[in-house]
Amino acid sequence: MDKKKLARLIGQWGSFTVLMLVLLAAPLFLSDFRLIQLGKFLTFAIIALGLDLIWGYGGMLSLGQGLFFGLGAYGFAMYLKLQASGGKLPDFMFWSGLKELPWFWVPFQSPVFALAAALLVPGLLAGILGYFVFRSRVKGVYFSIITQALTLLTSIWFVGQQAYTGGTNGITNLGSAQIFGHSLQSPPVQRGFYLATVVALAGVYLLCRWLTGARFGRLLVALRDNEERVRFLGYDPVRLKVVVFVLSAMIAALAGILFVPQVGIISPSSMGVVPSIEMVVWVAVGGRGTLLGAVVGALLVSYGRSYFSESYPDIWQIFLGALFIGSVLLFPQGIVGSLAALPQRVKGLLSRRPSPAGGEAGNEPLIQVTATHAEGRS
Amino acid sequence: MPQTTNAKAILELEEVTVSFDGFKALDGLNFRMAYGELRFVIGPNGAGKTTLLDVLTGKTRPQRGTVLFDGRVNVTRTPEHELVRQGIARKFQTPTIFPSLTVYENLEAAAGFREGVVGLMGRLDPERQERIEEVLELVALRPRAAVRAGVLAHGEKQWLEMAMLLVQEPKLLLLDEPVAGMTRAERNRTGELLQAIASRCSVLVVEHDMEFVRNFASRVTVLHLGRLLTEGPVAQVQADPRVIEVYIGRSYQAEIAA
Amino acid sequence: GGSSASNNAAESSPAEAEPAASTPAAAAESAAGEGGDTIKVGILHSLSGTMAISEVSVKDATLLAIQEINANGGVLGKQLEPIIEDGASDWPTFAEKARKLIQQDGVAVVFGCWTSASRKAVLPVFEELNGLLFYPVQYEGLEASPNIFYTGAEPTQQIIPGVDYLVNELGAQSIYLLGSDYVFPRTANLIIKAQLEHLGVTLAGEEYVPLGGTEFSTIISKIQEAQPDAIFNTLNGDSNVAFFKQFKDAGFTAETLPVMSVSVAEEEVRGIGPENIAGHYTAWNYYQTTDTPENEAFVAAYKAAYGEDRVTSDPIEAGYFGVYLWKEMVEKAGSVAVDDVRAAAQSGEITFQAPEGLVKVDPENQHTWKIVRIGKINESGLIDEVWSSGEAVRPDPFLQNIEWAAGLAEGLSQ
Amino acid sequence: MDALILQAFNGISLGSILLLVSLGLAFAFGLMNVINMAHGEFIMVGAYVAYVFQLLLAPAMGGVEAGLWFLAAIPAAFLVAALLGGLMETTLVRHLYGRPLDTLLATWGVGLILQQAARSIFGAPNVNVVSPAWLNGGADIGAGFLLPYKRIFIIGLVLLVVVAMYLYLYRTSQGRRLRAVMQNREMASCLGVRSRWVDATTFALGTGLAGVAGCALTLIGPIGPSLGTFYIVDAFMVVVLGGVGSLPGTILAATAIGVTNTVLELGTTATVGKVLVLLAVIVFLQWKPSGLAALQTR
Amino acid sequence: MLELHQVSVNYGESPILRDIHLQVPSGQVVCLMGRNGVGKTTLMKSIMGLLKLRSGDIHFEGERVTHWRTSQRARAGFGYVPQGRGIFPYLTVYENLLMGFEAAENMGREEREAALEEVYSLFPVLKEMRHRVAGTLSGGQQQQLAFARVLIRRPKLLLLDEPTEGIQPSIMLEIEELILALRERGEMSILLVEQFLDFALNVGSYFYVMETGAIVLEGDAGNFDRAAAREYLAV
Ligand SMILES: Nc1ncnc2c1ncn2[C@@H]1O[C@H](COP(=O)(O)OP(=O)(O)OP(=O)(O)O)[C@@H](O)[C@H]1O
Ligand SMILES: Nc1ncnc2c1ncn2[C@@H]1O[C@H](COP(=O)(O)OP(=O)(O)OP(=O)(O)O)[C@@H](O)[C@H]1O
Ligand SMILES: NC(N)=O
Ligand SMILES: [Mg+2]
Ligand SMILES: [Mg+2]
Repeated sequence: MDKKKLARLIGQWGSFTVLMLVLLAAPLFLSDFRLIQLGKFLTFAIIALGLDLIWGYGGMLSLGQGLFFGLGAYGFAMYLKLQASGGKLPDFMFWSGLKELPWFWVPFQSPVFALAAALLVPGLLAGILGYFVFRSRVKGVYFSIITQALTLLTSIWFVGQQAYTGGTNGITNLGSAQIFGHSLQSPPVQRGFYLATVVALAGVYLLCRWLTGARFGRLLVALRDNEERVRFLGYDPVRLKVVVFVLSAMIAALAGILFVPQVGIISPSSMGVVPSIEMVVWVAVGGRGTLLGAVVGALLVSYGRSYFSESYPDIWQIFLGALFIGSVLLFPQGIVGSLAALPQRVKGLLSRRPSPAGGEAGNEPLIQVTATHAEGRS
Repeated sequence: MPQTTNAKAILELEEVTVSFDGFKALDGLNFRMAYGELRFVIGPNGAGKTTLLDVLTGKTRPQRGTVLFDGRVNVTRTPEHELVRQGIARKFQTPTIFPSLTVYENLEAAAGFREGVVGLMGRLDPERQERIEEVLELVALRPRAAVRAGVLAHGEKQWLEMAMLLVQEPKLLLLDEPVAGMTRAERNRTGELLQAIASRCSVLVVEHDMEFVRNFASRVTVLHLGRLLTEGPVAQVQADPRVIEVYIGRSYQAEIAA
Repeated sequence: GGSSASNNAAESSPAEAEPAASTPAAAAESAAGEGGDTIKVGILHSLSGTMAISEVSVKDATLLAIQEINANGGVLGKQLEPIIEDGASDWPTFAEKARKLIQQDGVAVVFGCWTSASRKAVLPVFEELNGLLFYPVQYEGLEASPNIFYTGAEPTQQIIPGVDYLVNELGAQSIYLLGSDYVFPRTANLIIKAQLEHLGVTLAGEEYVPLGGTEFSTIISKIQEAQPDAIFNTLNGDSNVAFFKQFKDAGFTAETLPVMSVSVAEEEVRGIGPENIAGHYTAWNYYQTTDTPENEAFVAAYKAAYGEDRVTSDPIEAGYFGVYLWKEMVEKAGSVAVDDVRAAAQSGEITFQAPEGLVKVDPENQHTWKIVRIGKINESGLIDEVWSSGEAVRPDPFLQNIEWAAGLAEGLSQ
Repeated sequence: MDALILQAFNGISLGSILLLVSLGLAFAFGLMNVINMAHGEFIMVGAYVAYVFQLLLAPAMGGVEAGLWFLAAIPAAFLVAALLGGLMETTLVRHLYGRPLDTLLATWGVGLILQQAARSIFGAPNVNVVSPAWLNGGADIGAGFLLPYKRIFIIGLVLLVVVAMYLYLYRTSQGRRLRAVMQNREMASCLGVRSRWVDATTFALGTGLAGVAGCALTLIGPIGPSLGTFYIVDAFMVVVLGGVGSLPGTILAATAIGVTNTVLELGTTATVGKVLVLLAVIVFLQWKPSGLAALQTR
Repeated sequence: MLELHQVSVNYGESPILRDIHLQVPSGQVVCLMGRNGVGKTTLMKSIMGLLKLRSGDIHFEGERVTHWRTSQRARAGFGYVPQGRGIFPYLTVYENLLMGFEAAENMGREEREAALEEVYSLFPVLKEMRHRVAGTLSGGQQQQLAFARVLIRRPKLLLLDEPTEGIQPSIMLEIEELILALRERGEMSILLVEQFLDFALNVGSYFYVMETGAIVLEGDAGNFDRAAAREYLAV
């Protein structure tokens, strides 16, 4: 009996614990470059967790995570930039013809304000957008495209406002910023940010796990399955959806905050349409609805990308493309999802399992392309 | 607001009209139902029965007319989820459940409907858990409690959906063809169940199975072309030549007579 | 050519002797300088994404130079080992790859970047790790990092003469500014506007198109309304193709409304189609047609390596001779250590007989002295020189020697 | 007045281009629930088909200027892109029906591969397709304003494609079969429809249309490996704004975006114009949450 | 006409059907009964080829069709009215009906028109609403449409999964009469899943009762053990 319990505990927490231990120990065996790279990938894993929450569980495919990530990153980068400029006007403002610091930059001299803004602004934006969008029952692809449009709009806008945002360049050259009296780039600070990222990842993971394990999480799944039924059970889907949307946005923003000091640059290209799609790809590769899958997917795809591009700089995209195709065909539920289902599948194979022949597949349209198709006839 | 002449009406509809691109699915419908009543609504395919339920649950907003629930809720102006909280629960014509959740989780989701996001983070209170157990027993899904609802057979889904409503303890239960696809024995059980429920809440059942209607209904409303054709005790209604003409059919009537 | 600095290794010292800015860089240098019989050099360009259309050829040219050098005995007797990384048209990726090349691979130098945005992204990395970047593309100036050598033009070597040509030679009294929406065009246009004011020329309008934008009908209508005498074009990349095609379709010709471009070179002309752009002007420091013996050899070598149908262009040439400039510096320093190389450059004696003519590294700002050439695109897709500064123009990235830019440069530079 | 006509024309022209790039996507997306992220790359394939035709066939077909090769390239681009699309459907997409997200992932991968393949085959720099001489110039509407023949040609081509698509979808039994399969694949096969064949042809049609778009776009835009990426987001915007699965909606949405963009851009700048259009799309979807012409069932 | 030998079907690992033997003789109406969830629908889907068999064989008109694709079976003369209607929601009623001709390649134009008129007279509401988008029909109307769509091409084998669900009594009567008429003419074999025992006993000529994936009772109108059947159908 006790043994069983232990086995279950290991099953539930084993891989997570091992992962965390490995990550915490990473500074001991990784080179400086690889450590910074891993830190960056871990921030991606954080984004993926938030996306998994809203998409894997709640069924809302947000193509706007890049936006929230970017806003978080910009918020903190503004502070770092002011720090790095040492009281002078940031360089890009000079060469864009500004003479003094714009008013909305002023409060970002305070790290507390910057951090708060970096978290709250994306949350607020998600809240407002979510409220209107969900209230008018925008669903499925329509939701995806709205979030994508907002992402595109913001990144174009950021590019256009060079004097205030650094334009295409983004905010860079943060090297001389000081964190607790140390230069941003000094090894202890970098290590600190790395560890902070690991801790944040663990925290976000536990939060998501708690949320999805509770009845709230099951209600999210219910929303994904049949929003009408949820409404006609007496819940206000708008409120539930806004809550997760805001949460996932703030998780992405947190990742942005951790991204900037490690990578040293944030630019509109990191918050645009393509990165937002890539975030979806991470979760899909790892396995939707399995939080660990989101983490694994983000790490694996990022490493794959980095490995392929280092090994075959001229044609690496072919390998990356093949990786996506392969993972879809070999791991239909994502890597973690499929591995979790493996024991069952093996059993099934041994007993010559028949499979549905027609095209009728899983009953969970992730994007309800035509929401009306799936809707039950009342 | 319509005058509530009879304080005991749980439901009062006046001159309700619903049209789709000019086609009137409900056409100036007047309808009343008293507390504690087990009311059956029948009528030809396309008569507007489902549309009536759509109106009562806020899914469809009528172009004209007023709907008053419980003597105080203006149904046409209240959001759907709020109507549920006020006590109107509905079973859809095709079973509508959450296929990814287990049977138990489906019921749990239904039971927590009055809780906020924070409340949903905690456990379900024991009282409601008990209620779920009770209902599971009632609909004989106990052995299936841990099964993913998506794999249930059609009839089992019907039962599950009904169970989800029962745990909510509504004031008014709306059922759209609840016994479709059930064997006679199951129909009888359902009928008994409905009669039992009716002691605690009002029930409005849409059904085509005349045998079921005869066995369990007292008062029957007949809709036709979006209007009230007739209303009254079963025997009277099924003898009404208009009902026979548009709904029951002559030979069937002959069979019954024989 | 380029013998002035050869074997002048007397003052060189091992890298470790220098107080390097950070340990990883020092480690990198020791790896590059002493380990084995090769010297690792990095190449960092966009090989995928939208910028690949331009940057892949520069990578090719850089590789060509490395091969030539290796065939001739290498640098300091060691062969160069190129490590290629793809910046993927994404600035943070550039930053990461730069870090990887310096920290992980320990390269002695990196040749790369095209857009100013990518340069701005890698700059802090090079400064932090004390790496060395050779940047081969014209840009907006106002920068002089000790860790970067600029082998392309800054504004006084391209943009300002370009505007002068429009006004003085073509008699334009009203000029329309058209650019992509990013830092180079916007900053360049700030300078141009000051220049126009100085010259008393009307600014007919100013428009920016998102990078990659391909729809110009409305902008062309606006140009039509504004009726300028000439257009100064700082569009980058694919947008140029769309603009010139649609510009021609709207009925404009080089005779009715000439366009001066600063980011359209031979390779872009081929993508645009000579029939769509012939007769318009460009400002650069080099053309495939530039008449020097070095260029003849270079064009022949480039075509031999990559195909008869390939063309050379200014950034390609700058990407090519940058490697040779570095070789000159290293050989003068007798070391590949960044500080030694920089010190060698500060001698002011680093020159190279490049295809465009003799280029010289300015000891103060690490830009190159270059001849300015205005060209006119011909029907065959090549560019004919129509004006030249004759001698190499001294680089002045902060516009310090230009009176009308005084206020501007003050505001712009730090 | 002339300027006004020109602007209206510009709007319609932009709309027609948007429609052209989104029609194929609407096919795969609206009808098959397949999110084809490689759609842009099929546009690119069409453009390169035109390039290859110019290189190989123009000399034999009366020279580059005569443009006969270009007319031939349009159906050829359709065929090549359709064949590639058919191949992709049978080898990949087929296994993913009902898993729209997996199709997104897989087709995204295919897009990467196609882009890189183009770069490897044709080189990274842009290539040029010389347009036929008879498409040079434009119709003079006075005051020096020209309506370029190329844009008129594209508008005409789009009209042709739309009519053909309409007839195919709503006036042929093949079209009805297609719609039936897309709405209920299992039931369609129960009624005797060979749904595999229908799937493959539908998908191929969609990518074929992308090929046509690519071919036409060589007239006014760049031809390079990343050509598709310029259009893909706009195409998605159009399809969704129109209402997924609705041909009239797609047409309306493309025109609306085209005209709005042009008008807004005239009053502001290209960047602000684009931002405002996106804002308008967002606001509009609030009001009509399933697009302009959403299909209604209960 | 139709024969099933030792048919077994799994969903994933769980066996749903076990060793089913079943025959539908030519021109007969065979009724399949059983409580909810015993696997009736699963059996119908397997016959139609929508589910792969784990083991066993299906023969149709003497040919082994076990591995035929669904559309192939349809073309061979299988007609299927699924539980839950399976209409095409965005096609009009008329187009839905035309889809019924898909498998009937050899029907001439006139023949088709006659068939259309025939179902119209059987289900007048369909004629009335023929230009409506099918998804907006009421539940019972959709059921009528699904039924009509299959009848229209006169299949050799008709598989009906609770076809009367949601249909008003008068039309149910007509369906009953129709089935009886078809049986009379003997040109169509029918496998009917039906919960209304009376209805089934009325129209059927042979009966099977299923219990958790297996046939537990069978017999023709003469020797069918109705009492036992009622037993099985009770909970
Ligand atoms: N969205 C809609 N658009 C057009 N017509 C509709 C729509 N919804 C319902 N109708 C029509 O309204 C009428 C009433 O439909 P309703 O579903 O209420 O009938 P019902 O009485 O429930 O029938 P059944 O017994 O078949 O379930 C039908 O003729 C139906 O076709
Ligand atoms: N997709 C599925 N995956 C797994 N199990 C399933 C699936 N569909 C059905 N089942 C199971 O198969 C069994 C038989 O289901 P089936 O639908 O065939 O029953 P039925 O006899 O038609 O019932 P009903 O009378 O309610 O329609 C049920 O126990 C059900 O839980
Ligand atoms: N330096 C440039 N052209 O961005
Ligand atoms: Mg109904
Ligand atoms: Mg069934």
